[in-house]
Amino acid sequence: MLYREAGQFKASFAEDMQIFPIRQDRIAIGLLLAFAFLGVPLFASEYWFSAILIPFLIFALAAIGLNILTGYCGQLSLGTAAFMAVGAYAAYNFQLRVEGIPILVSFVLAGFTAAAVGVLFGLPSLRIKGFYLAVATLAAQFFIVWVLTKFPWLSNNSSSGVISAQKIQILGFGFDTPVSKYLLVLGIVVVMALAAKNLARSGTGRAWMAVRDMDVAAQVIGIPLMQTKLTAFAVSSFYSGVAGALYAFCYLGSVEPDGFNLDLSFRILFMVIIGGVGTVLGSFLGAAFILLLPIFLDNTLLPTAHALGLPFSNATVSHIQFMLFGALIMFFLIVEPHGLARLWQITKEKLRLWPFPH
Amino acid sequence: MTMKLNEFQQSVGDAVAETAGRKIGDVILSLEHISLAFGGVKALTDISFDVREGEIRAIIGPNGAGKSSMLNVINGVYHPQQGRIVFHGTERRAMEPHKAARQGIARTFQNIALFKGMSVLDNLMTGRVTKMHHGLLTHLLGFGPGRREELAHRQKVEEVIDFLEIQHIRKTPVGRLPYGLQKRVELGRALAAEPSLLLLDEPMAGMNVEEKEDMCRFILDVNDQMGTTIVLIEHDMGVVMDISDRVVVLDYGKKIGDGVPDDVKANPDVIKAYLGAGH
Amino acid sequence: MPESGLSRQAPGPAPDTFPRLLAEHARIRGERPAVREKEFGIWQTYTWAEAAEQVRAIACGLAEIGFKRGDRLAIIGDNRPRLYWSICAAQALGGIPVPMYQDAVAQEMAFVMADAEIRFAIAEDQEQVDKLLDVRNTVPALAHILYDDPRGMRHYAQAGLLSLDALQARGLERVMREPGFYDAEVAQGSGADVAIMLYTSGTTGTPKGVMLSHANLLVTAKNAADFDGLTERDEILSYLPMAWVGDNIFSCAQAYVTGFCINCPESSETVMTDLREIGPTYYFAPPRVFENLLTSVMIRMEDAGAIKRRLFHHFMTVAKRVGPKILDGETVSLLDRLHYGLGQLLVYGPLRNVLGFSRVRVGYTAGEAIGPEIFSFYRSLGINLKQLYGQTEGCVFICMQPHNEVFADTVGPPAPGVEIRIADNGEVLYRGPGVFQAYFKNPESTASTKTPEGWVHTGDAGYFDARGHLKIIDRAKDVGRLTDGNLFAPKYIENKLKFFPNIKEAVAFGDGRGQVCAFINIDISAVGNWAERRNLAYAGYTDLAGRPEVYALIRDCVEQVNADLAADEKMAACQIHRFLILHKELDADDGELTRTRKVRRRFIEEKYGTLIEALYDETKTSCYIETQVKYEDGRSGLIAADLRIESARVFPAAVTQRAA
Amino acid sequence: MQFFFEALIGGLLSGVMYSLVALGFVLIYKASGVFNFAQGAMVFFAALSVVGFAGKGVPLPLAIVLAFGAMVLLGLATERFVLRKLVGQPPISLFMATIGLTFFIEGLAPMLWGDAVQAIDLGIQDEPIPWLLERFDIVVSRFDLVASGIAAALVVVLAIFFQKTRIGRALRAVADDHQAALSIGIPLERIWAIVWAVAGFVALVAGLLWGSRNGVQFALTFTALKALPVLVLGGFDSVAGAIVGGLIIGASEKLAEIYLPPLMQAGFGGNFGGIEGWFPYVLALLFLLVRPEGLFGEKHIDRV
Repeated sequence: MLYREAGQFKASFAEDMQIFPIRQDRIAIGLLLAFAFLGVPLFASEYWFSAILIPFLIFALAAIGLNILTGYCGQLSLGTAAFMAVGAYAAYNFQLRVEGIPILVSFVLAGFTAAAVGVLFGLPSLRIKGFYLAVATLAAQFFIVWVLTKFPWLSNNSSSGVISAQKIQILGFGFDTPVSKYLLVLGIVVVMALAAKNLARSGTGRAWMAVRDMDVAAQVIGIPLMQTKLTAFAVSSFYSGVAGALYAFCYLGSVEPDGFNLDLSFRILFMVIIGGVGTVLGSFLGAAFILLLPIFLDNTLLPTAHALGLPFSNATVSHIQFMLFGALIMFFLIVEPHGLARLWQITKEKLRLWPFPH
Repeated sequence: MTMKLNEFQQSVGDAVAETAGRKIGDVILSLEHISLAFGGVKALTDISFDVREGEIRAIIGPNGAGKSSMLNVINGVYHPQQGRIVFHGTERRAMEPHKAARQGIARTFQNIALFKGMSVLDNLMTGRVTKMHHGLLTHLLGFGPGRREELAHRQKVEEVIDFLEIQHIRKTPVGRLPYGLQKRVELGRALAAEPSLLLLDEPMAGMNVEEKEDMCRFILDVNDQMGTTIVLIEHDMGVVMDISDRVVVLDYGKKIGDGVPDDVKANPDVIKAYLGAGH
Repeated sequence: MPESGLSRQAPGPAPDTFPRLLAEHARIRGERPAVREKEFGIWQTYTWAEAAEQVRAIACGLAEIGFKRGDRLAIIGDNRPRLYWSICAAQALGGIPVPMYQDAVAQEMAFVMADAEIRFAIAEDQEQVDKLLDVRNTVPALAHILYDDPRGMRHYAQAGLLSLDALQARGLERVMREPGFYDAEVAQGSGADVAIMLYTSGTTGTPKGVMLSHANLLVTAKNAADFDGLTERDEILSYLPMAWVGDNIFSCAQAYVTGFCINCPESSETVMTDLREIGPTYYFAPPRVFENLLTSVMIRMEDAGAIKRRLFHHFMTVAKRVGPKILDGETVSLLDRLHYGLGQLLVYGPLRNVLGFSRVRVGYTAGEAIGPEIFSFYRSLGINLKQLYGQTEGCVFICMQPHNEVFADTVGPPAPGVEIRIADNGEVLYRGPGVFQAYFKNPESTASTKTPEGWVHTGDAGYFDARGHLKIIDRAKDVGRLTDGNLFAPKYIENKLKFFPNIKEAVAFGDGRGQVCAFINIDISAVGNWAERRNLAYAGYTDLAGRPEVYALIRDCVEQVNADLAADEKMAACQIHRFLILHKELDADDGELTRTRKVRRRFIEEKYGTLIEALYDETKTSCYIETQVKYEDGRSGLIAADLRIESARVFPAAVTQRAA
Repeated sequence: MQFFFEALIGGLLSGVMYSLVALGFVLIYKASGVFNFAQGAMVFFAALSVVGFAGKGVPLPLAIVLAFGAMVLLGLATERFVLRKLVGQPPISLFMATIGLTFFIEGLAPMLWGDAVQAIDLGIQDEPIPWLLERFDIVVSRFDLVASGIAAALVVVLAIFFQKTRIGRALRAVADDHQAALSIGIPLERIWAIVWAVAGFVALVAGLLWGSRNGVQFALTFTALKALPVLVLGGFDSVAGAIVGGLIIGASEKLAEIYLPPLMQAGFGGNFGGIEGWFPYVLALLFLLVRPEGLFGEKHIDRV
């Protein structure tokens, strides 16, 4: 309906293959970005920044990471949180041990560290597929968290591996308010999401999807399986690692290895499934959904229950949350395996064809 | 199906006549004493034959004769226990399929093996993987050398799309296409690689007469206009005899005949094993 | 000094031939797009400067293979840039391009080829080349066959075959060797030269080559472009057959006059998508296209959800009420304006967009009468669709509707520079800058069509209404008189009947009789649908056609037509007094229709004489008939029925208030 | 040396318990190709149901029967409302669905029965067997022994069930080829229902044994995580693999827990306890690199 595409013809391949080929999309994204960078800092409260917006962006980034591996390359991973942990601890150690290293460099190096670890744990994917690989990624999950807990050097000898992230300073400017942290995270996430989108529509992305859709055919075409899968592991872990570093430095401030447990991995997996497998947009939608649902339940369920005189405790709410998460996962897998992103895509198609139904 | 079978045969015959002027060169692929077994089951036994540059070489035989295995050996999916393969002068026995692809061998599959989640265009672009050289780091950017390479290759892919007359489905996800078109897209993906040797595994299986005629025309055009050498497996005897220059006949993993179509048709072993059963 | 041609003098007189205009555009808007073609998935764009180079190369190439002043160049194929350029290239050399219908079979082509004595032909692709090679067996003069698309042509060894690529390469050699050649050739041309020859069959007889001069085309095109305010910023989609005069005017003459860009679709199957992508600002389509489009809109909307459907119908009602008024700049209440504005957002805008009409500033339809419902549908959406009246012999524009003076039943006042006269027998004659030179090699036809004073017989009957707009009622030869001397225009009446979806075919009688009566064919799918909704069971066409309920339905239509006719002073006498619904569908297999579904009046009058007698016998209310029919499988059968004859209400003629 | 044997025997005995949980996975995988991640949650649900019914004053044996009924219901509901709707989807989707199921059950069980840690008393003492202690100076828990006895008995019963009964044979037919199973007239849906019921029963037994040993609590769901390396090692579709894999994992994990940390401590300094969380995985992973189809799994050839 809002799409008016008549007359938007493409006179070159560059125009035809841009990220957002439809003018209205480009305008919408531009407005959204302007709002996120300029509008939101004017309106949002501190609670919104530190409890919703910052974690949303960070989870979205982690979900993009997992989506690259699982959604684009078809390799299921249950160890995302561990790679985030690697990123968080690596960034902490780079800051701690390298004199005067800029924080952004630390983040990038944290990403590379996570990528290296990711490649290591991705090696089995060359021989195993499917569930076997999923189980293998669990090994990464448990092993990495254990290592971080047990090697005191990694947490600068703090008890049970807790680290407190250093202050963030870039070019002398301190990022210590929620707004400034939000803007930093937003900037990083936007750049990395854009890069992910670029990857997905390049030869690299196509190789991943080819391996996902039909690995034998991919090989016969000339795609080296090993290199392709390991690239996916590396890029995915890089994203998770940066997300982990941001998680420690811009969201929580201090983290312990157990914070990066299987539960967190599952949450990110849920974001991918509900948001949409194999789309960058879906990672954002899924992150928002999984993050907002508990907040929504907390704010609606208890008051409603009290109003109705039901004996609801906080524990009950948490149980309901579990059931709801589980039910939603099953629901989406059955009804819309491509998640919220597909729903948006369908809506968009409808809007483009409006008033026609198809 | 508006076209009768005999008309179809006739039109294929015409097409062949049109292409009479092409050149057949030296041997570019030779298979020598190939034997392949799975566990204890012998799939291929001591098979030798060669393929000349620019020719259309057919492999025929009853079900289970080892035809697909033969193709899989040629492009490295299966590694034969014995024998040697010489392609463009390089000898090898075991080779990763993606390396075979880089040497210029492309193929299609009996059961369509397209990338279902991708559009026709992306499938064909994927087919060009061996021709694209920029890597991950350039792909991160929406501009620069990686992007320029992408755009340049789009032009090549569009030429294939134009050649196969699939412009109208360019951006359709392949999963939504009817069977006949999927087969054509798969051929397109192989052609996008600009192969010097094209392996076709039953390119016309499950098609109606009209689709078969189109596919025949495309195969002949590929061979003629691009000069691509083609090895094909096909069930439809009439088609095989019409379009191929030489035919290898397999039965139970053994070679029982080899030669120009007329000779093969007259070979008593072949008649017994294949033609006798089929006609 | 041949170099000092006209095209060299920058401020000299306005360019008066196509090649000179091309040079002019290359000079003043060389970087603006001249032609786009959807190829390889994108709109490949050629600027005016590039187009000029291409034309030069083709022209020089043609000269190389012996194309001379006065030679005719056949052009066969879909709308492709190089075929358009070939037209101009031939003109540059003083030759005459002869575009031909690409779907013509070889025999039809052979006639034109022989008649035009064609030695050079340019074909789009292998398919057309094959046809030409076929034709060459009977037209041996055809020495040179050029082709645009080399696909599949590798092994063609026939003499005289050359690809356009090769031709252009040779042309470029010539350009290098003799740089002044092309300009000198262009300089020799004049506006009075024949620019193009278009074959038209008219409604009778063999095709005749209509010769149009540069001046004919360019002056007419310029007048029309000024009339509608076309500029170099406009865009059109070139999808109509190149052999048709309309395409030559829209895609060549007007583009050359204004410098706007023409867009060639990827293939005939993708026209609708391509239309949507380009979003032309200037658009022409015959009524049939608009009708089919409306039908498909309605069908697609039927599949929509209930809310969306109601939304659509609600706003379409609003649009029908106020849309055309708003488009014509009439006063509309603020509330209606807001209502329409909301509809604009929710329905009209999106609908125009999905149809590809978002940017249409000027749209035209012509060739047939367009149903008022269909016409007003597009206008109510805010699309400035207008009608024009034209002929090949007059370079299209004879009458055209100005902005804000648009009516479904007229074709507008005379186009700029055109005079119109109505002959005593009702036939429309015109005179103007677009009037053709002559029919090729056919002085008799020329003489019978064009008077020495330059008036051209259109063969159509019509009259001017009170507003000064021309109304075309029928072919002149079909127009008769009632016994009281009033004009009787059967097709005019039949068309009015056929605009009702329930009526598929109609045949009106009245020539030489006291009043008008009619046969009706119901539209079995529309009426069948209507019957089903009303739980009316029926056993086939004959049964349904005889139902009193159906008669009532049709009588309503007939009476509406009568009311409509009564409103028009000149046509009021043509009201239908009695009618019957035929027991069988008129069918080409039974000889009742031509293959193009036109009524064969004389044949029907003979075959159904008894029915006609009964219609005019006021004492009869029914008539028994048996009719022989041919089934699709070739068998014959007999349909018998006792047909009811009903009277319809007629209205007193309105007295027209004579304004202006 | 007896310390080694003590550890080995202890490890083997807990290995049997792992096998028991792994068996639940194998049953469902064999019959329906679903890798049921929710098996651990089912163990939790079963144990919690038993103590829940018992807490309402129902005698223990009856509570167990009722809990079995609940498990069957749960299994049927899962099959009917989730898996049947996912027929034809890629296996990995089914797997993710069972992760969803895990969460659902983990929320449902405490909703129904409360989330306090509770004990089940099966009347078996967790104390050293005197004879072994006196004769060889080896500490072997009586409870472990009985529990593994029960587990072993269950394995035998299941083996017989598969080999000898009509339904068991049908199950194997299904596992081999769904089409073939359909053609010999076995209703696929009934078979899946039975499988889920049997898997529920196995979960119940595991829940009872694990619950009475460690207390009935949320941590029971983690038994699934223990069983996964067992599966990888033994192969997803092999009953024998589940048993042997369980024994290997149990024993090696215990031995590693005793002998590795001191070694690592010597190397790096610090405390390196708790390696049983990851050791089985790494072991299984290393094994996979050598033999991707597991100990007893079938080797697949990719047909193209």
